[in-house]
This record gives sequence, C-alpha cells and structure tokens, in this order.
Amino acid sequence: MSTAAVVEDIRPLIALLAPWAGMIGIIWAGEKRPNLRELFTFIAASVQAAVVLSLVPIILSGAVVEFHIWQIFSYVPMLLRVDGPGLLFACVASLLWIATTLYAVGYMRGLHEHAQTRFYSFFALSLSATMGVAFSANLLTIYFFYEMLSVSTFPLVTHMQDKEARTGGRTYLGYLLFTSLCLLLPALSWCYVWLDGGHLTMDFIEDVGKVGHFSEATQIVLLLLFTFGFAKAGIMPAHSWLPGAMVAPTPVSALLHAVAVVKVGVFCVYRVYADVFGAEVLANMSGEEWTMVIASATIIISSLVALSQDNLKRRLAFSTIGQLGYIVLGAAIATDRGQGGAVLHIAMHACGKITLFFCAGAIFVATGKKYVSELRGIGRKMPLTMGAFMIGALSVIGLPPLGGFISKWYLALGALDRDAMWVVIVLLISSLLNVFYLLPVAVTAFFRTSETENDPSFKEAPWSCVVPLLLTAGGCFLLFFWSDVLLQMVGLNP
Amino acid sequence: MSDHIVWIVLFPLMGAVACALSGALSKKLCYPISVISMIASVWASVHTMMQAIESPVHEISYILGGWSLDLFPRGVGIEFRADLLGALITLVVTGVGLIVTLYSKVPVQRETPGKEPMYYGLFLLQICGLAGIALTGDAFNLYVLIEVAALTGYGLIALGSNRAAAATFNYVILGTIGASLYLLGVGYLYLKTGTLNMVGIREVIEAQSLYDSPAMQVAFVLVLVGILIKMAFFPFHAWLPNAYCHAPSTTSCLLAPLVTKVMIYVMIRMVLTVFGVEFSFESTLWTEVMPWLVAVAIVCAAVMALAQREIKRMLAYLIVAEVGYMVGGVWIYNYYGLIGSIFHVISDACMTLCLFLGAGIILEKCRTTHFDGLRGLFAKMPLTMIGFFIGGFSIIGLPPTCGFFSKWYLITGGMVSERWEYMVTLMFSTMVMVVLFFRLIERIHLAVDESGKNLGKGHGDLGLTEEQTRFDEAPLTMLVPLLIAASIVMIIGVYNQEVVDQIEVFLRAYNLPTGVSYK
Amino acid sequence: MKRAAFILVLLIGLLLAWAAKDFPTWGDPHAPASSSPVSSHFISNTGVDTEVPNMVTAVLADYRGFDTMFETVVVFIAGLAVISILRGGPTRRTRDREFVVDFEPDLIVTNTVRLIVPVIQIFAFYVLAHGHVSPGGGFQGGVAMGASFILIALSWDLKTALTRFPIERCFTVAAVGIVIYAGIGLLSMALGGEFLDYAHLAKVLPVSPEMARYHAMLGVEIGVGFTVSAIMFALYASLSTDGRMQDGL
Amino acid sequence: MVEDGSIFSQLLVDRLNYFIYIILLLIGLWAMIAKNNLIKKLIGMSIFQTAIILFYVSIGVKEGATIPIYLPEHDPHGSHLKVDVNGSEKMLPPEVLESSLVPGYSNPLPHVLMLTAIVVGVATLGLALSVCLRIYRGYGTVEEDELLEKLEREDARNTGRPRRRRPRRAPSEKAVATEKLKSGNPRPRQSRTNRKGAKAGSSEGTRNDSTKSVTEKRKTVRKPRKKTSPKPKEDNS
Repeated sequence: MSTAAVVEDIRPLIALLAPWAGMIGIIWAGEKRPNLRELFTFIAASVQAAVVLSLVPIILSGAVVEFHIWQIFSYVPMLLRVDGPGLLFACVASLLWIATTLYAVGYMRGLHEHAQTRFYSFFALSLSATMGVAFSANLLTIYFFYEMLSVSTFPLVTHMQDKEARTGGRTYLGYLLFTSLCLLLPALSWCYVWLDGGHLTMDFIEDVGKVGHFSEATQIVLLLLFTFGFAKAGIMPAHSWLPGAMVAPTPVSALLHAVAVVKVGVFCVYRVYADVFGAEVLANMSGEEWTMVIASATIIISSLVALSQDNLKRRLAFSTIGQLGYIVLGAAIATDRGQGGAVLHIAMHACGKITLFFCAGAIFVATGKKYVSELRGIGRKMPLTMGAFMIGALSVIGLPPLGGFISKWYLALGALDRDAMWVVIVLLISSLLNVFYLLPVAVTAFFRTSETENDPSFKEAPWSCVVPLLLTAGGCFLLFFWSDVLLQMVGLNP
Repeated sequence: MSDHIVWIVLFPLMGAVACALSGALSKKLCYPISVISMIASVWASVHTMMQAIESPVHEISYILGGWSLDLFPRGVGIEFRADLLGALITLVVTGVGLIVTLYSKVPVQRETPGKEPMYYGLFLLQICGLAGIALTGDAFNLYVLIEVAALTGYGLIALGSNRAAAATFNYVILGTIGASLYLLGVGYLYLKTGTLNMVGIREVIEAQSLYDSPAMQVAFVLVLVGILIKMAFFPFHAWLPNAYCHAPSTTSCLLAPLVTKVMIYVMIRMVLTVFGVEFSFESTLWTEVMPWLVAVAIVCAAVMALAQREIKRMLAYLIVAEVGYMVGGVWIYNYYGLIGSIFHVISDACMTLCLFLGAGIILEKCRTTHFDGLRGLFAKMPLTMIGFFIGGFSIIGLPPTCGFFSKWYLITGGMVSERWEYMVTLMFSTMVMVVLFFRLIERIHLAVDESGKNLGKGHGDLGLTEEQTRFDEAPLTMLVPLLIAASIVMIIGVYNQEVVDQIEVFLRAYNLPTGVSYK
Repeated sequence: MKRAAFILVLLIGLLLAWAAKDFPTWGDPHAPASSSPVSSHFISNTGVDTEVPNMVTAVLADYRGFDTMFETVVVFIAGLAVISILRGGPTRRTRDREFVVDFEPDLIVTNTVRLIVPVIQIFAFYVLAHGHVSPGGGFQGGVAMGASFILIALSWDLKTALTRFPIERCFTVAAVGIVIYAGIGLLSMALGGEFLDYAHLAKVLPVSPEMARYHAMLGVEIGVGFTVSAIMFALYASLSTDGRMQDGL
Repeated sequence: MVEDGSIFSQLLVDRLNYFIYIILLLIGLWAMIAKNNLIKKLIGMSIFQTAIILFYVSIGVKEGATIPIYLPEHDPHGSHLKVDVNGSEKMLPPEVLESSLVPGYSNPLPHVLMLTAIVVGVATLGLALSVCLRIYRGYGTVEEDELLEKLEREDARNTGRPRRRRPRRAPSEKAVATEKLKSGNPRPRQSRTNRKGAKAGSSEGTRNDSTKSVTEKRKTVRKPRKKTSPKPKEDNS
C-alpha cells in the first residue's frame, strides 16, 4: 500500500465541510421554515454522498487521495487521506445519511418532536465528524474527530430532555469522555513521544508497525489502552453507554448508534490494529490473543443478554454490541482476510442494522409500541415494515444472498488463515444466537395473532418512514451482489 | 528603538492617573480612557513580542535610567527584560486586560456606582503591575510590582459588598505573608550574591557555585513558599475562593485569569532565570517532593470544586486545581512539562477569562450564579452559553481548544519523567471537570433541577416560563468580549504551534532533560 | 489550632536560624553584599554620575528610580483603595454616633498649633529639598507635610482641615505628583534617552548631564512629596471617619 | 554542626542582628496566625514587616563605616573648588571615589530598598485598616471568631440561590402547612415561633421535599448559635 500513488484533492475536505454548510442553512431556516430546513439537510447529505462517491474510481484505481488541513503540532499534521477502508466507511455513512434524513423527516414530524432545528444541526455536525474519522490519516487527527463526535452527539442523545434522557446522556458522556481522556490521551502521548528517533506522525501508511520498537509489555498495555480507549467500539466492559443511549429518537439510534458512532469506534480500533500496529507486529505479540478473547466474549455475552431484552431497541442495541465484537475480532485476527472482513462487516452490518432500527422506529411511529411482546400480529398490519425487518435480520444473521454473509465468510476465512479454529466456532455459536434473538421478533409479528386484531389504528407508518427502510433492505441484497467492488476497495481479491 | 517595552507599563499607568484626574470632570470619561490606554498597551506589547522574536538573542533588554550593564554581576540600574516568555505573558496580561476593560462598562456602573474613577484607576494599575511583573528583570522591582498588583487587587475586591471586604481581609494577611516571604528570600539572595538583577544573581550562583549554601537553600524555600501563597497553591488557597466569589464581577474577571497565572510565571522565572536549573532541580529535594504535593493539591481542589453549587465559587476552586497543573508541569522537571506549564499559563488565562466573563453575564442577567438559577438558560442566551461552554471544553481539554494542547504537553511531560502520581491526578481532575461542566450543561440545556426531576411534560415542554425562554442576550459590551475570548481560546488552540515554537526557543537556552526521544 | 501555629512558627524559626549560620557576621565589610561591585559602584560613582552627595537619594531617585516611581504609585493606590472601600455603602446606624466627638477646640492647643504648623511645613520643604545632601527626601518631607494637616484636624476638627485641603484636591495633588514623576521620565524619553534617564534633560536645561540628573532628582522628589503628603492626609481623613469625611476626631 | 558554645557565639554574638530579626519575625508571624483580633493581626503584620526591614538594614552595616553620604572631603558637589598643587584654586570635575575609600561608607542599597518596603508597608496597613473598618461597619465586630460565625450564618442564609419560587405540583397537606408558616414569617432566622414550627415538622416521619430542605437550612442556621467556639477551617475569610 505504501507505494500507492497520492492524489492531492480538496474533495475530502468538501465532504467534511458540507454538513457544516448545511448546518448554517438549517439554523438560518429555523423552526419557522421546516421544509426549507429539511431541504438543507438533504442538500448537505446529497453533496456529501456525491463527493464521496466521486472518489470511488480514484481509489479503485489504486491511488489514495490526500488533503493537508493544518499542522496540529510541528511534527503532526492534520491530514485527510482517503484509502479503501476509509472510503468504504464514508460511503456507507453518507449514503445512509440520505436515507436517515428522509426517515427522520417522517419520524420527527410524525411525533411532533420539539427542537428539530437543533436536532438536524447536530445531526449534520456528527456526520462531519464521522467523515473526519473515516478520512483521517493519522492517530491524532482521528482523535480530534472522535472527540468532536462525542460532544456533538450529546444533544442528540439527550434530545428528549427528560430524566431518562439525562441518565442516558450521563452514561454516554461518562463512558466516552472517561475512556478518551483518561485512556486514549496517555496512549497517544506515549506513542508520539517515546518512539525512538524523535517524533513520529503515527501516519497510517508511513508509520505502520513502528510501535514494534517498544517492549512487549508496553505494546500490550498500549493495545489495551487503545482497544478500551475507543469506547465507541463497545467492547465489554465499556459497552453500557450504548443501551443507555437508546433513549435518543430512533433516527439517532439508527444512524448514529448503528452506523456512525459505533462504527467510528470500531473503525478507530481497526485503524489501530491494522495501520498502527500492523499485522506483522500483532502476529509477533504474545499477548495479542487476549484481545481476540475479549472480543469473542463480548460477542457471546452480548448475544445472550440480547435474548433477554424485551424492549426492541435495547435488544437491537445489544445485538449491535455483539456485531461490533465481530469487527474488533476481525481486526485482532491480524490476517489480511480477517481485517478485510472486519471492514466489510462495517458496511454489511450497518445496512442490516439500520433497517432493523428503521423498522423499530416505524412501528413506534405507527403504533407507539416499544416491546417485542407487544408486536403480535403486527406483521399483517405492517407487511412492508416487517418484511424489511426480516431481510435485515437475515442479513445480520449472515445468510446468503444478503450482505452479512460475505463479511462473516471472510472473518471465518481470516481466522482459518491463522489456524484459530475456536474463532470460527465462536462465529457459528453467535450466529445461532443471532437467529434466536432476531427471528422470534419477525415470527411473533407474522405468525402470532394479536388480541386486538381489529384495532383500526394499526397501519403502515408514513411513507417517508417506510421508503427508507425498504431502500436499506434492498441495500442488503445489493451489497451481496456488488461485494466484489467492496472487496476490491478493502484490498482483497474476490 | 525598543521603547515599546516600557510603554506597556506606562500606558495603563497614565490611564489610571488620567482616570483619577478626570473623576472631577466627568465619570463617563473613565471608560473611554481605560479602553484607549489598554489598546495602546496591547499595541506596545505586540510590538515588544515582535521585537523579541526578531532579535538574535530572542530577548530585549531595557535599562531604566540608562545605566550600563557592564559590571559583573550586573545590577546597577533596574532592567526590563522581555525574553520570549516574558513577552508572551505580557501579551496575555494586556490582552486579557483589554478584553475585561471592554467588558467592564455595564457591570461597573451597576456594582460600584459613583466609584468609577477609582475603580478604573485601580483596574488599570492592576494591569500595569501584572505587566510589570512579567517584564522586570530585577528581583526587588518584582517585589514592588507584586505589591502594586496585590494592593490594587485588595482594593478591587473590597470595593464590593461587606462580604467582599470580609473576604479581602484574609487575602490581605496571606498576600502580605507571601510577599514578605518573597522579600525576605530576595534579601537572602542579596546577602549572598550582592546584586538584585535576576541574571546577575544566577551569574554569581554559577560563578561561586553556591549550590549547597544553607542560606541559598532557605532563600529558595522562602521565595518559593511566598510565591506559592500568592498563587493559591492548595494548602495556601484559603484566600482565593471567597475573594473571587464575592468580588465585583469585573474584578473577578480580571483577577482570576491573571493573578495566579502571573505568579506561576514568577515561579518559572525564579526557577529558571534566578536560581537556575541546576540549583532549583538538582541541588534541592523539591523535584522529589513537589509532584506529590501537586498531586494532593489537584485532587483536593477538584473534590472541593465538585462540592460547590455556585458557578463563581466552582470556578475559583477550578483555578486552584489548575494552579496545581501548572506547578506540577514545572516540577516534573523536563522539557515537555515546562512547555506544557507555560502554554497552560497562557491557555488557562484565556479559558478562565472566558468562563468568568460568562459567569459575569449570567450574574448580570439573572442576578444569581447559583446552579438553580441556570435552568434552560440556553434558550435565553445562546451566544453567551456557547462562549461559556467553549471555555468549559477548554478546561476539560477537548480539541481543538487550547486546553487540549496544554494538557497534551503536561501529560507528555509526566510520561517522560515517569511521574505517574501526577498523571493519575491529572486524569482524575480532568474527569472531575467533565462532571462539573456537563452538570452545568444539563442544567442549562436539559433544564433539570437539583433533584433531577424535569418539571415540564417532556417533548419540548421544559417547565419554563415564557420569560425564561425569550431570547434576551446581554448588552453588546459584555457579549462581544466574551465571544472574542472564546474565539481566542479556539485560535490559540488551532495555532498552538506558533506559541509553542516561541516557548521552545525560550526553553532551549536552559539545559532541561528532554526524555528518551527528543532529537 | 494555636498549638499547630506555634509549632509552625517554631519550625520556621529553626529554619531561619539554620540559614543564619551561613550568613556573614554582623558588620563584616567583606560580606558579599557589602563588597559586591554593585554596592561599590554606588559608593564610588554616585558623585561622578549625579553629583549628589547623599548616595541613598541618588540610588533611590536615579539608579533605582523606577522602583521609587512604583512606590509612589503604591501610595497612590492605597489612597484610591481606602477611599473607594470606605466611601458609600450602607452604614450601621447604631454605631454612627461613635464617630461623633462633641467638643470645642481648645484655645491653647489651637493657638499652639497655629504657631507650629507653618514651622512643620517649612521643615517639610526643607527635608524634601535638602534630601540631596542630608538624610531626607520626598517621602520624609511628604509625610511631615501630611502630618501638619493631620495636626490641624486633631486640634480643630476634620472639617477645618478639609476646608484647607479637600479630599478631592488630595487626589488631584496625588495624581499630579505621579504625573510629575512620570513626566520627568517621559521627558527624558522624549529627549532621546531611556525612561527616567535624566541625563538627557541636559539638552533643555543649561547644565551638565550630571547636574541635570541632580535637578531632575529634585523634581522627582517633589512629585513624591506631593503624592505622599496628599495621600497621608487622605488616609487619615477617611480612616478616622469611616469614609464619611465628617465628624471625625 | 551544633557544637557547644558555638551556636551561641554564632547566633548571639556574631550574628545578633539576625537573631533579633528572627525573633521579631516569629512574633509577627505568630500574631498574624494565632491572634483573634483583626487589629492585632495587623499589628503582627507590621512587626513582621519591620523584622524584614531590620534584616535588610543590618545587611548594609559595615564595621567602621559611616552613613552613605559623602564626607565633605569627597563631596562631589559644591566643593569642586579644590586647591591645586600649585596653590591655585580650580574647578575640578567630580572624581570616582578611590576603591580604598569605599569600605568607609556603608552600603546604600539596603536603605533604599527598605525605604520602598516601608512605604509599601504603610500602604498595606492603611488598606488593611480600611478593610477592617468596613468589616466592622458590616458585621459589628473585629474579633475573628465572631466574624466567622456571622459570615457563616450569612453564607448559610444567602446561598445565592434564586429567590423566585417555581410552580409546583399540587402540594401535600404538610407542605401546605409549612408554606403557610413560611408566608407568615418570610425569614426563618427572625422568629422563634417559626423555628419551633419547623422543628415540630422535622420530628414527624413523612415529609415533602420542600419541608425537608427548609428545616435543614434552618438547622444549619441554628447551629452556630448554640456554641460560640466552633471554628471552621475552610471558608474562613
């Protein structure tokens, strides 16, 4: 990769700044002109998506795009660089932002939510930070955007402004800021100072594996600090902010807590494993298996917890924690196919999980129901929604011909490359657990009969809620059939 | 000519005299006079900074009275020296002074009606004293200027309510003890070296290698303890919270960002320039002991800050904690720690300014700074709150505010010296600050009250009256300085390298350990 | 609490005594401070540099003139602060009477004071002006001058003294004192020297640079005298009446 | 380090000046820390500063030296008219004093410094006295313990909480009762009956939040009155 041609281009910055411009428009339009306000959100999302997509051909041709913003320290630039994994993540986030915006319009208006201007502004801000993480070229840059994301999502998590929101917000910020300020910051500072031969930039291309100069113990400490420091990745025991954050409105849960925020966490962890430590260093590290064990434990435990959750959004949240474990596991496997599979899983899981969240939100908008046990027979009233739910669930479980299959396949292949048979077994068990906690929802909805069958209030959610979820459900299929492009982007040959 | 350096001090002095004289004519003249003299002073300090950067030795020396420096040890006349550190601090002092002067119009009229000439006179003399402290190269002149700053400080605080006067008394006693101990220490130095010039003293110490002399050791203790008292380092902090909390709001806006920081500058100056690195760090036990004291100080101050229910008082304890940061940055004894310490002096001045200006505006508009009075203020004063939060984020250390960068260097310094106790307390207090500020944000943004109950029905109804949610910003003379301060916090963060470059140039003259990897 | 304070004080005493062991003996002419080139320079060169016989005055007003300027400023600050702290604000009604002293000025006292005050004031001028050749100077003269007004206030009452020297005028005079001091410094700056470099005043005065320093020092001392005398009286007036400027002692 | 006799000769004979200054300094410091009366503290402050002045001035002493004013024979000014070798009088420029004559004058610098320190001391003292007067005006005392008590009471009464009452949900019966009490006597400290009522309220088991906070506040107000001595270390300005 280090020989890749470098193209200087301002487009990454545009993708970063489009949400800011959108935010100015959103605030200017304000509560008095809701249509204009949402138009601005659309424009910002579309511009961002268009810019990101326009970068795809360059990356597919094997080059990377760079843009230098400013010098953080004399020895560290704030550098944007678009490479395969980053672009894949950016594509997913920006495309799903369009869908989410459409969905949010229906959802927020359907529930007559307050302070929608604030909601859309900070939503845009979060997406800018997400782009920043996706396009960062070194550790410090990624840290900046990571913190920006933590703070800018706080008003979204506490959007309801009631006691529950306050508790959720406290847990959210408590976990994220504690880990990032107390674990991540020392680790970063350690990396930047203690490397011999002066300061490093911790660039993701140039300085891969330089941490290998540390002593073994230091390496393990650093690895753990990073793994838990990026608490957005939801590795247990730093996971409990995520169920707490589900008090946010569903569009936030959907995009941020299934796609942007948590994926930023695992993406950062992936960067650390793949582009700071590098496969070579990890393979030679004696204690490295422990991270795989932690990730596996997270997968299994969270799946078991998900089984017992009756609140649909909480169940999905624990499912998300498990799926994030896959990605961390893939990154920790430290083989090409494993890490490629991890990046692919970011996209695949995002598409599947956002569908599930959309469905949960659509059910809430249409019927006001939050609990799995209340969903009996709802599938007959809301066939489109529940159909999409089925597709999303199957994709998350990992059945062909849906996207989730590809990534799990590569994760398993990566594990086999390393002769880690137990990882494959973990994957199998967890897939089975996925079946147990996701399919009953659909089954209940379609095959159980409800006592209130003739309740006339049961109907499909507004079209602006339904269309996005159908689109993302379709996306799950598309990801399966276009997987060769994605594989090429992450540097794997199909 | 390098006359600018003395104009920095003279402009506020002349402004103060003009204010006192103009009181007979019209009280309305005081504000414009103060603003003009502060603008002039800032202009002079910017020039001094530029000259210091451009000069080949990176410092400007100005002998008042035109005496020569040829003697060894030097010290016939009083010297004004602006090396890069002094010039930076001067710039901070005058800049903060200008912003607070701009801000002072409304609160001074309200809080101290009829006393404007005296208020502005004392106010400008305070800035004059602080800027002089940052510039002077003479140990005794430093004492005089410390007293100028201290006396104006007492006056500015006691001007307020009776409660403020009661708070001032402690400040007077402790401040006098601190300054007198410093004076005594300077006396010891003079006794052993025969000069008062800072560089001269170090030259003698090095020439006669006075490292083990008991008198010098005690002189160091006296000077250091004196300065620690003046900067409200933890066991000696008792004067600070009450004094800043009950002072008129403009006073606390000026004193809180500057006084403690300038005293930390004095400590750095004493450690590096007067006693020298070898004496301060290697022939005393302080390097071993101080980080532990600092750790205790930070933890205690942070915990006390947690217990407060009033913004100004909380901020006062935060300052005590921040003082711990900076003192620790010096005493972990390495290159990065000192960069962090000096940079934190600058950034802490800016962010404390931001927070106190915000608190002043809240006091002005709501007549209270108690936490309970803050419910839902964001709807009423969004711009003020944004400015206030930027200061808060900087205290927490979130990028790209300047607080992040200073904390970065402090952490790096702690790592290089392997001072884990300092690191851990730094992390601890960072988390305390997260709690402090997000607790405020909950009050302001979520409008919850003490018991955590939401008084409204949710979904946008926060239980606020119409009056509480109507957009009602502070007057522009208060709001604009706050926003300027907030943007300075961001700008120093973004262009931190420009500042750190100057600090590095300054520190390279001293032989400091740089850790494992420094080139 | 008291015991802890006592132990603390004792410890400080021991520390200081330990340090004192390292000090030169009393009156040792070879002590570093006494034999240092700086001190010798003052002793040997004051005459050449300034032609002032009183080295203390020369060092005070010229070599370390900047210190002295701020010292004057400190006095000025004290005046400003005391007045502004005490002026206005709610007073305790019950205690107002404590400051009221009911008496007729005593005939003998007032007549004696009437005689003494001019003498004191002339002496004050003498101390101020003669500070160049004998102990004395601006501070001493200023204090004597202030004392004369305080004496008036003591023997008649404060009102009488304030009619001669109103409190507003105190401030004007004090400010003028600083203006004189800083003005001389600024003038020497305007004439091409550094701040307070009096030698450059020779360009406008018909004397040698050394004598220019001599005369400028006198001017500076006058400025100090202005400020000190005014502020001393203002301090007395405000402190004795709790800031109300009436019915004082 | 401490041989017999040597410490005496070192401290009391050779360095008597330092010994005296240390004693004075400690007296002043003791008064500042331990005295209860604010004015006495200020007197201690003056002693403290005087001790330092004594220390400085004694630095300047040289054995066998005169005051730092030129003797007539060295006077640079006025006596330029010097008799030449030839017997003719000439105006001579002032000369640099010979180095052998320098020990004949005591060191002028400490005197200068202490002139400054004296003035600073006077200014500080004046300011501190005015602060004392202001305290006396506001609180009627200059005794530290009484002052602290009053300050504590004032702080407890005046926490800076916004005064406006927020609209509450339907209050319970007991809350209504206490509200009535409160409206009858707006300030808890002013009336004895009110305090009794609050006390009675506190003895009951179930209370509404508002009652609780009110009684607690009263308790904190009451506390310092019972005993005169409690001296909180923190918060004692």
